[in-house]
Amino acid sequence: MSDFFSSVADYYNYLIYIVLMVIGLYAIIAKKNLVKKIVGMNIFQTAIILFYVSIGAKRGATIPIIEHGHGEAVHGAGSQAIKAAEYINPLPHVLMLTAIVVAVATLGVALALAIRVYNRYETLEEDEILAQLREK
Amino acid sequence: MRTLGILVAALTCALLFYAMGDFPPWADPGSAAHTHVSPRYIEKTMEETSVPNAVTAVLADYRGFDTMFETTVIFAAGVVCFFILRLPKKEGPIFRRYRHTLTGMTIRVKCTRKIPPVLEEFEMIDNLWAPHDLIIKTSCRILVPFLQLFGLYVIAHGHHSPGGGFQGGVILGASMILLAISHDLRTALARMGEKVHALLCPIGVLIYAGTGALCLVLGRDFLDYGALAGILHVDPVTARSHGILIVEIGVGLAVMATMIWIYNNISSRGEYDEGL
Amino acid sequence: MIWELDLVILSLVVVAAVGAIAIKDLLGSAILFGAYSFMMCLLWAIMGAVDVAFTEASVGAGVSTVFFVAAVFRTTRRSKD
Amino acid sequence: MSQHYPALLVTVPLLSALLISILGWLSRRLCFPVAVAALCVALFSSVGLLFRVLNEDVVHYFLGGWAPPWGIAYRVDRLSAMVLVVVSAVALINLIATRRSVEREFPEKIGAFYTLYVLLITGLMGIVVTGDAFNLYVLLEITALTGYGLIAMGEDRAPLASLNYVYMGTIGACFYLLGVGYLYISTGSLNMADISAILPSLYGSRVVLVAFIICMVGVFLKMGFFPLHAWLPNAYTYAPSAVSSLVAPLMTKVMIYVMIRLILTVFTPTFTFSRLALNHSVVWLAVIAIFMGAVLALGARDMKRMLSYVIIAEVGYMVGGAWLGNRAGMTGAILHIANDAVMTLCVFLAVGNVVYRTGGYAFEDLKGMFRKMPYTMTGLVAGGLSMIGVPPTCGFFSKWYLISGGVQAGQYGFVAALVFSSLINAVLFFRIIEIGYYEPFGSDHGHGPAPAPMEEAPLSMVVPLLVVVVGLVVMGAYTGDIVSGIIAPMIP
Repeated sequence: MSDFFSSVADYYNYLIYIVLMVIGLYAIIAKKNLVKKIVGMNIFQTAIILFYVSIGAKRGATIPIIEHGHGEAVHGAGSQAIKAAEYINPLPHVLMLTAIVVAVATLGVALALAIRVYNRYETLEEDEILAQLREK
Repeated sequence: MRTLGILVAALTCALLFYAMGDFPPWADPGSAAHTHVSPRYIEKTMEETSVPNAVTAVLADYRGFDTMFETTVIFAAGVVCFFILRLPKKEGPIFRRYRHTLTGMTIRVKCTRKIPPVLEEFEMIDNLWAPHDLIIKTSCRILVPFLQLFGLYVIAHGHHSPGGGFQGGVILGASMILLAISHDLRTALARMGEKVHALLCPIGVLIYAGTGALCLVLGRDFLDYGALAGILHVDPVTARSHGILIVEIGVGLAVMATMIWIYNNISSRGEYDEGL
Repeated sequence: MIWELDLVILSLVVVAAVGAIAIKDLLGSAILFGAYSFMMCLLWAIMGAVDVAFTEASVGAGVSTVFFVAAVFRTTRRSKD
Repeated sequence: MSQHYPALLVTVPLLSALLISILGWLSRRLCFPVAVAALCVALFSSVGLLFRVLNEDVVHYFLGGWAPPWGIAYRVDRLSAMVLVVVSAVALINLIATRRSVEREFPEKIGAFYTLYVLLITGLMGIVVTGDAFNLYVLLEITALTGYGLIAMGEDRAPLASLNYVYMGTIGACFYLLGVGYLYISTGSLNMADISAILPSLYGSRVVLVAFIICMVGVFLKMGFFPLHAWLPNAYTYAPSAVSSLVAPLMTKVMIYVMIRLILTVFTPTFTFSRLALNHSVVWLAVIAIFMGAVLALGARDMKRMLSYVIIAEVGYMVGGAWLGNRAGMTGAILHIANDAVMTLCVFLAVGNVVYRTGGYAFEDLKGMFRKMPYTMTGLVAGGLSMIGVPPTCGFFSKWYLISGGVQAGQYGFVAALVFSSLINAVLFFRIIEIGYYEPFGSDHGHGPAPAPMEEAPLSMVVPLLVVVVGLVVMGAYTGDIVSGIIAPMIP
């Protein structure tokens, strides 16, 4: 039992990301409201970003901005050696900047489409739209 | 649908839990993710690009190609929103309602597409007209220049502190959006028209891709900013640093313009007339 | 890292996510989504991802929420689920 | 110059998309020529690249001048060079063929349309050419976003179909991203070649296994593979005709390319076929996909929906062929990427011509079409024959490889599905021929067949169609060279 708790303590960040992802996935599939689905889609994307950021975390390290680094003063001289263990891994952060921007782009497009759909059918509920389509 | 949703969610959950057992422990400095590729970024960024913020260096230089396409994604989103929502300009006269603030009388004016000059004692009324709150209006107006200043700072200071083109661009865009929310869309459009932000958006990406193409023309690989050393009269490492700054400015412009573009299209349903 | 703080924010994230999905008012959903994004941003700042946190604060909690509110104003607040 | 071909492939379309977007606000007439020029350069450099690859085997290009595991590198081999030529050629032909209908459908937004069109091609080319797993995700999103926009501008129900596509496409892309994250956490690298060099020591890891499954699910969603195909028929049916003849041939095929790339380069066939016991179940899913696609196509009441279901069946062909796990099956799948792109383009262009003249694409609109639009109908019939798999056309050869692969692997269900689907395709296209040839135009049955006037689509639409028809036969004739020169060296 204590083994289980220690593994949960080790992995709780990963755990939360799975929970959030499942919430988002459920919302996309099961919710009938189009905007709710978009909210779910965003939660899903953010969960994946949380996963990547968790990969990037490193114990005993600081944020990835090199200290005492001011342009020309350091480069070339190579006076102090920079140790990779002192700084958090920047690569996942870079990837996630991209992912966040992609998420907001998708959000804009999805909302624009939702507005088009609303203009046409006067409702955002998927089942009501399908009922309207079936009538014709 | 609900059972399907639960089923899919449970399946995914089970699959991911199954894999979690083999993860390296959280935040373990010895795991593969921290030892294979990334140490070079941290150790060499000062030496190779002279940018202390490793994230900016990786974003705009080591993986600059990704970032170019990321900016393109934003640009594409702007164009798509315009393409889907923007309604063609209506022909013929439009009727606008005005209220005389002194007497409270409402008049209907027949006018063209162009918005007539604003007179002191007349107030335009929309279908969704609501009286604007003076406190909100004034405080937002005071806030806007500071926001823009901060946005510029964030773009320019991305080398040394968190920030860069994206964050700064979004803040700049948000300042215009704030103006559009606190006043109305017309006020914001009078400051920055549709054509301006629709053109700024590709121009921003063009600055990025053009820098890359310039490097290609100068005989190096695409986006190899070291090639700019000859033009900028600096050594190749500093040229990389300057190249990153140029690129970040492009990103900032594109992101700012796109955020405004998307907001204007969504909030006015493509009519570009009445805002929120 | 202070793990108590971390734990509180993690649970708040989940609460905000469930709330954004479950609430029947779309405007409320949009606002809760903003809160969710902001909690996420705090979480990432704690983990040392300052650039990502900055972006999420401006994009996720700021502009995304504004887009949602604008879209909800242009459509309807009513939602059946 | 020639060492920069890989960069030109992607950057020239990108720069011209930006230029078109600016020109859209200044001078609309210039948009189309710029787009044509951009795609011509892309086609030229991809052909150049193909010849280079045939000599040098693999071409690398380092973007930003950084060596692969740190920077992003392009890696072009025979497979990607072939797909590049197909993508750029299809895009160029479609661009020229649909000019008239685009001008009619989007008079106000030509600039935006061509911007999105060229951006979509940029994304597809980038996906094919890139050697970096994360870069592929970004490009995937570019193609997806532009695709959503283009599809949404179709007829009445298009926005809803496109919105469903947004949900499904986003889930697919996110699953792929998650899979890349799992690969990153276990290998620490994002470069495909580097990952595949590290992976063999990690084959036992559960993380790698789940990474593979998640990536595959994401790609299956994007290509509309059987249980995940729900978004596809509506999106392709309601899209504007100029868009469906672009998206239908290219999007699913490029996704299949991504799948084959993942199998061949990232996770090597040994892992896919021997460590995993999944290949039988995927082939069975493919069998169901083919049956379902064929039956649903039989029940469709208009041409575009029928063709969309045929595409689902074709996706089943290729996925099944790739997962058979032998050389013939993989050869058939790769060959079918090229052949299917060309024949789908052919039929969709023909349907586009019909829509341009009659305004509809229901079966009733085809009445008397052989008299009215003889060349267009020739194109439709030629494409149909190729889809059935009649010998001189290229469809026959890839189907032959697929069937022999199925026989070698002992998957007789797959063979049966292929034969069944060919029969159904025969029924479908002969029904079209019957309607078009024997049923008189209009409703005047009493007076015998009315002498309907010839009303062929404009020359700019017919000529590209006939070029594609010739291409069908030429590709069939050169199948042997394509297989021995391009595909065979690719399969280990």
